[in-house]
Amino acid sequence: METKHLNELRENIFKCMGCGICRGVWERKDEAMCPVWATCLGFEDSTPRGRVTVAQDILDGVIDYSMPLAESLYRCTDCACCATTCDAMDPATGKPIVDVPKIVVASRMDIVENSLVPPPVRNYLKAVYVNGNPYKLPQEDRGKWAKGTEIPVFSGQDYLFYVGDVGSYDERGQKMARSVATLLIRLGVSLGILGNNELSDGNDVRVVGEFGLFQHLAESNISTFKDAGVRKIISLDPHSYNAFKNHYPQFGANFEVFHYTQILDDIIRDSKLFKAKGNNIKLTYHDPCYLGRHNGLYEPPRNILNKIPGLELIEMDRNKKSAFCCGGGGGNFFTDMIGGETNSPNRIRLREALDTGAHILAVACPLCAKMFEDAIKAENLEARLLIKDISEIVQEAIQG
Amino acid sequence: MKKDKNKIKQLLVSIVGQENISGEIPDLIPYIRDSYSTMMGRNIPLPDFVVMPETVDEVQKIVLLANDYLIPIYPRSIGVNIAGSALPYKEGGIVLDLKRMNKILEINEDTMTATIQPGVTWGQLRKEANKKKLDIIPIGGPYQTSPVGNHLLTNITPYSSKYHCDRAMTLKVILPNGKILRTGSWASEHGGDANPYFRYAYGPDITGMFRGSLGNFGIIVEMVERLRPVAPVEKEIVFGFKELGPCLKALQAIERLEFTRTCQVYNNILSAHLCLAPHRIKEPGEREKLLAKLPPYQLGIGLGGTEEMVALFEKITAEEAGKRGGYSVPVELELESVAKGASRAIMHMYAPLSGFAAIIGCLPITHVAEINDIVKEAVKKYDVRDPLTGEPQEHELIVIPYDRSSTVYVEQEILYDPAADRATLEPVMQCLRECYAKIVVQYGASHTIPNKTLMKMLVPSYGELLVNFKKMVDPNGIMLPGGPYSLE
Amino acid sequence: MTESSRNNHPLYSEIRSIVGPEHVTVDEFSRRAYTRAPFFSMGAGGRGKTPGIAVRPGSTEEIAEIVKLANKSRIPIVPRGGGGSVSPFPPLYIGGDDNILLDTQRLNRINIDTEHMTVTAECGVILSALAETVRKKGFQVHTVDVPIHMDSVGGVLSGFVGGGEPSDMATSGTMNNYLLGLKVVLPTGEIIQTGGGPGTNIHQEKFLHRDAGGPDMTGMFIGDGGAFGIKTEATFNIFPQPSIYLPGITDMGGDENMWKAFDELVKTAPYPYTRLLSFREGNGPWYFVHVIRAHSQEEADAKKKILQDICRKNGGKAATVGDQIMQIAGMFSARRLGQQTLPVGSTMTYFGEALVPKPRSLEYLKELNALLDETVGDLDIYKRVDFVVPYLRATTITGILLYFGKGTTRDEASQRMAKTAVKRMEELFTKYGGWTETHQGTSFAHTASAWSPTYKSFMQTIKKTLDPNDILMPGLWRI
Amino acid sequence: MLTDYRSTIYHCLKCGACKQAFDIYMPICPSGMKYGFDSHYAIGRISLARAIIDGEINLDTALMHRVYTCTHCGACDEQCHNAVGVDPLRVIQELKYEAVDKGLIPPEVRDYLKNMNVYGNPYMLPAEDRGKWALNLDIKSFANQEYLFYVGDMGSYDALGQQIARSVAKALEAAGISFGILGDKEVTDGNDINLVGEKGLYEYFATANINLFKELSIKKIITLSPHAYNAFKNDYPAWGGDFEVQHYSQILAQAISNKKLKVKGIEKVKVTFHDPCFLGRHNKEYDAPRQILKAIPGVELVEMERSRNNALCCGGGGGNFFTDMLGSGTKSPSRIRVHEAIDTGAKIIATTCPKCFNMLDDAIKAENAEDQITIKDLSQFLL
Repeated sequence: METKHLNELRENIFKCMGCGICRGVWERKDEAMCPVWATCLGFEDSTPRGRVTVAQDILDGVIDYSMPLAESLYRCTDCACCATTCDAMDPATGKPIVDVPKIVVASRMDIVENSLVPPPVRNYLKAVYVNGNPYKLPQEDRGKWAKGTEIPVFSGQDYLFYVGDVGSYDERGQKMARSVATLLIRLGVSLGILGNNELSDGNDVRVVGEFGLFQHLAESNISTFKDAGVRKIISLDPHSYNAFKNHYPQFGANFEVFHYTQILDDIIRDSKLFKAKGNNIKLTYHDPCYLGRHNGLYEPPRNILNKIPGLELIEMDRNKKSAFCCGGGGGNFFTDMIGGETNSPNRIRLREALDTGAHILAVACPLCAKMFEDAIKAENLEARLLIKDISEIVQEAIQG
Repeated sequence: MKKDKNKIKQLLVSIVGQENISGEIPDLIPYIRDSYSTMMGRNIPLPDFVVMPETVDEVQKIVLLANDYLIPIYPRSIGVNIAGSALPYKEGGIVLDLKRMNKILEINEDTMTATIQPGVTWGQLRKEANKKKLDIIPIGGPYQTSPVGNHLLTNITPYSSKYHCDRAMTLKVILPNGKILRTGSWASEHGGDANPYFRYAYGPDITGMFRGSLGNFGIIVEMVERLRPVAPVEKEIVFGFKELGPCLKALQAIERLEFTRTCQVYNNILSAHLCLAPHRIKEPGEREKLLAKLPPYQLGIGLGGTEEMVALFEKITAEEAGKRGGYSVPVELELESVAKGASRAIMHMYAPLSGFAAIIGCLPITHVAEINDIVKEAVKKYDVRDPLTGEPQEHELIVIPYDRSSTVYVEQEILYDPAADRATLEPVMQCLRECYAKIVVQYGASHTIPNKTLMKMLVPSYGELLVNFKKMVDPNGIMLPGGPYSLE
Repeated sequence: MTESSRNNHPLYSEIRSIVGPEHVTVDEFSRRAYTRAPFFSMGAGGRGKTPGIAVRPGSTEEIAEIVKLANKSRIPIVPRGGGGSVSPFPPLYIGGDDNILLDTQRLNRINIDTEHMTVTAECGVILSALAETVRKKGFQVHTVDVPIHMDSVGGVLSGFVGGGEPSDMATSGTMNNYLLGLKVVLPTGEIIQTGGGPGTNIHQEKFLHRDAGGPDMTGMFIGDGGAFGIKTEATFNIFPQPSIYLPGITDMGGDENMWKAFDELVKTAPYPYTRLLSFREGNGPWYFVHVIRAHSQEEADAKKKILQDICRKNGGKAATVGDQIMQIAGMFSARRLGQQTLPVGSTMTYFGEALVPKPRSLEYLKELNALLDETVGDLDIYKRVDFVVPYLRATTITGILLYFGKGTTRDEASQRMAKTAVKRMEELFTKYGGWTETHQGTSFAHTASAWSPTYKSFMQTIKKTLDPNDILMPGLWRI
Repeated sequence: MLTDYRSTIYHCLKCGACKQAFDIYMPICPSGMKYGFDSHYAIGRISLARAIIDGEINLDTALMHRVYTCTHCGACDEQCHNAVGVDPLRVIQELKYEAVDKGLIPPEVRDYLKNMNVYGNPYMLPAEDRGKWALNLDIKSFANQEYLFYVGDMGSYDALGQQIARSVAKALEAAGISFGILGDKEVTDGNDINLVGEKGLYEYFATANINLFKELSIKKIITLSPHAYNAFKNDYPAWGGDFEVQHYSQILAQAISNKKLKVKGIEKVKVTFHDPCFLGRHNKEYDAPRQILKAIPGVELVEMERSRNNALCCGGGGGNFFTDMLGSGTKSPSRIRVHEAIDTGAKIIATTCPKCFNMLDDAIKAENAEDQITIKDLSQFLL
């Protein structure tokens, strides 16, 4: 069986001591936790340490890739908790010597090449391949979210505002996309969108291991951008941000990429926009994995929230580096391989947010937003907690 | 087996020698009576023999013999017979009187341990230990009892146990099948004798299995007992309290600061009795005079350390006690000796007439005040009188923290005159039964000394486990059959 | 056994109906994931036995059911906790190809009773979770030090003789001392609870104290390597969190001074320290790392004075806390271990770490060093650290920590060691009446080999009594 | 009647305090140490007494050995009385009375009593010989001197006793004390007769003595033996015998302290003092003898661990000196005592009772310890 992608990481894989720290450390402020381990949703093989063990077995040729193994592998949300808790950091790169997320993606790439992809993942990939989006919706509908707004199509503005699949097709995503775009425009940011010409960023396609498709998407996007004369990109979705920033350059991309919270942070740093509010609203913020752990953007969203009068930001026990994943990462948003019903990560995280006594759970990622909206319904907490995107909060603050 | 009696006697004689075995009734009778049996009016059958071995080898031979002829064995260390633990409950057994095994085999200054035989008393051990600036971590009782005997009962100590954990380190036991078992780090075939000083080694904690086993699982012939270093300054201080509640709160708060050496609460009745030698109590007015100046409740605390440390601890305890209305009282000589670890003085708690109905239980400190009232009421209800004055009686109370958890050991004594006729004693017994019924059922207080009450409280599945172990270790049921804590 | 026959494990469907489909697996990759333990390749090489089926029960009752099944079909069970054994732990060797691996991670509930100062934790709870949950309530529970992030309550209570070494074992002994009671599934499938509380006392719902009044059955199950029963719940004493922890480092110079101070400190009453660790690198000076624990500043100062006086009197000088020293001081933290060795591509191991009687610790250390030079001294060892840690007053944990150079892989080192040193190492500490730390893992084979015949047969009887069908950890201690 | 002591018997706590001395935690009961079984300790004897009054057993010959091995040394009382408030000795005494009444006494005791009855002394010697000890010493018979010096059976007949009697007499003279003796008119004091349970005979001798003393208008008495001292002081008053009684050690101590008696020094030596039970525990006189020893230049007084109220009996009390129910052997108290003395490093055991003197002297010989330690009566230090 094909194991070449995994094989590239062989040396490091066999350095793992197997101490198990990567699973995360329970109940610690300063420690992240693997969603699978925390929710007890998998056997040892689904915990980061176990994944290394499995990888070793594969490289030793003791076991082969198989469908059940694939299912186990796709349970990973690529939240990178393991990569931050592991102590064996390579002084040179600052990255862990045994980089589990990398190992998982590599294995998944092998899985794809061995065509052992589990149905939900296969459907996801098929949809993206056929329709260009996981929602199996026509390309023409991509721009729909902007209908009835003054959001201009990109024509040489300073920024391209890239919304991605969820922003384009998902209801919650669209709402968020509109609010971000209108807000930025209102604040005088010169931006345009691609509308129906936008293509999927392919971040999650890459993470589930379909590198070929990802490369195709990346290259098409890059050429589209270049043709349109795009130099700077504002992305709605941290997933897109991650793809553009970290994985497009290998295909010759050289754009300046921002997440919208960075732009907002910049603009309102010294603005007098906000009307002082009397009542003090408690709110907490959830770090998206692709903004936080993957790209180290912990401060911009917080700066914004702290700037708004009448809001009190309370941190959850596990925040920033140790933020607990909503469970939507690594393709799970579309494939939900992780599952977990009452014990699912998003519901656990929601309860954690509730424990802070906050009334608003602020998010900066359409996937997180959706995950938590679902959780709220499941837990019947509509009355007690609101999920709001940072742009939405800013909007309200400005309108007063 | 009766017919073999002479044969058996001959065999026993060949083991311990003529002068250390007797089957004569006058020699046997003393072994079938103790406070418990006489109080409960229990008739204990006569054993066949009392045997006094001196060496491990002799004990082993006797046990093997007992297995051959299926004779029950009732071992006893030094013979403080109060709780009915060492009585020969089944007719025709052997009382194994171990008082001749009274050697202290080693006191090791470096490991701070003593290796002792069952006949060694706390007092004897303390005397030797003190010569090496060490001291015992004793039970609350009189010092003519033996550490081995106490290990077989329970491990209550007024010594704050967090830093005195595992008093018994390792054991040498003659199993009911006659084999010699060494526990803890002593278990090692080749290295054991080089290091019998550590309890946890080579697997499960077998030493613990014998604690509280009352000899059911075998006869401890040697035990390595932990000693404690004596601090440069050791001091006993006493605080008085008007109310029991605050007094207990103070005890809890101070215990949680983790520096006390000993810690206990007693009421004025008890302390009065402790301070007065029995013949002094009998002098009219003496007790009243003392009661007048004793606070209703007292918190006795033992401190240790360097001069300045003790001073500091004293200051802190005074604050904690003060916060709760405690005031310091001069330590009566006898009280001090009790606080230091009771000896003769503690015997006074049974005075003046040495008739006492003890209500013992371990339970959360939060309930102590309530059960104190329960006993008060019961004593009133059954109109139990003071054996001396004939006035309505107030009972004795002593509270000892059990580790630093909020659990305490509570002992309450109702005194009576054992010489009084049964009719006068009956209310005392009823009172005792009622108190036990209440504190056991309502508060789940567990008795610390293995006995019938305890057996009644045992959850079946757990009881079964004990019984299985008994069967396992003692297939022939040699050790103490028929007792209040027999595991048949 | 062939892959196909594995897929229909005799008990698959029955177990499935007990725990539900998602909590049982026969997939090979899944089962094999349980064959690795930290540093496993040390001293052993390769992986452990692959279980025939892995199951993750969610409750004590489910475990009891599974155990009953196992008894019916005589298929051995291997319980597993956090999988953090820092050495080849018995589970990895035990049983046959049909083994049922019992993964307890789903038993992770914690229940704190601050009024009575107790905490009850299920056996799957990771110790750092326990410690932290209790800490948040302002209390402290004694758990183990090194594998606190890896090991589970059940694993430590079974795997460590004495139930594990708390970080301040120097003064507070083993975890066993703070254990009030256990809920245990006996090998027969019966559920019992030990300790002076519910389970032994029909009238008591609270855990009061360890002694049920009768024999202490709790201790029986501690350090049993899981052979006597599957622990599913444990209740511990908790203590008020002291407000002050005061760490310090003292340079104690040569053997003689160090030992004088060490001996005096260990004999001091009350203890001025809560932790004490004595180590030296190569032939450098001895260092004391000491931690003072106090409920008030005054108390801390008083203790500090005593500690300093004793050190100074014997030529101790306050040392600056250099990285080097802290790194070595952290050698007991598995986390630092990783930081130290992996990046430089080297590897480390403990050499002859053993519990020996305090008075003879240095003597042992000398002989151990000699043995080291003689056996594996020629391996590329770039750092060796002697250490002596008091364990209450009578015993110390003494040994050498070895850091191998880049060239040396762990396997190479361990195989050399297994070949040349291990046997003589055991002979050496046995001579001193010591044993390889309290860890069942490294010493379970040695453990049994050290037993006196009577002890062995005694353990056999216990095992037979509890486990007539030899279901739990068959062959542990090779009895 | 034993039943009169019912409550005392019922008050026994069975705590075993009678086996071991508090504070020093050493075995203290002579018969217990020798025979070991509880039946030979107070705790057992009281159990037996209880069994009797509860009607479970009868007082019969089988019990005699347990009863008569008691040396009446009072060690058990010392512990029990202060700890639990019971006086076992009274019960044991009562057992002996009943044994005599029921005629159950063992042969050794019977012979002893017979001799006392027939000869008036246990040595079966004629009364005329009583005065012999004083021959060729000019000691006046009593004629209104200040004191009567009463020597008793041992002082009169026993070889060693006579030596002591003479040396005491010399000492008294040296101290300038005016005293006289009764010579062959002397009658046994009967202390031990009482202790073996023969009340009647005791009363007979007691009254005989009292009458004799009265008609000789004796007011003050110095006794040689603590046993006689005990009888005169504690029992005689009941029969109207009110005399001022002193043991010679008390008189001599006073004489020394008020310089009446010059003490010449002796060669430097370690001396340990053995408290006679009937001077010490029974009459609380611990200091007088020690004052004397301390007053002697060259004497360094070293104490045995079991001393004063915790002193270990020599085994000669309670009639055992004559009946020897306790028996000899390595475990006999006197021999244990000798070793205890030797362990203090002392070269001399000092005592002040002819019985103790005798017992310990034998023990030294039995242990062939003559070269390690010798025994001396207090008075012999003063000559």
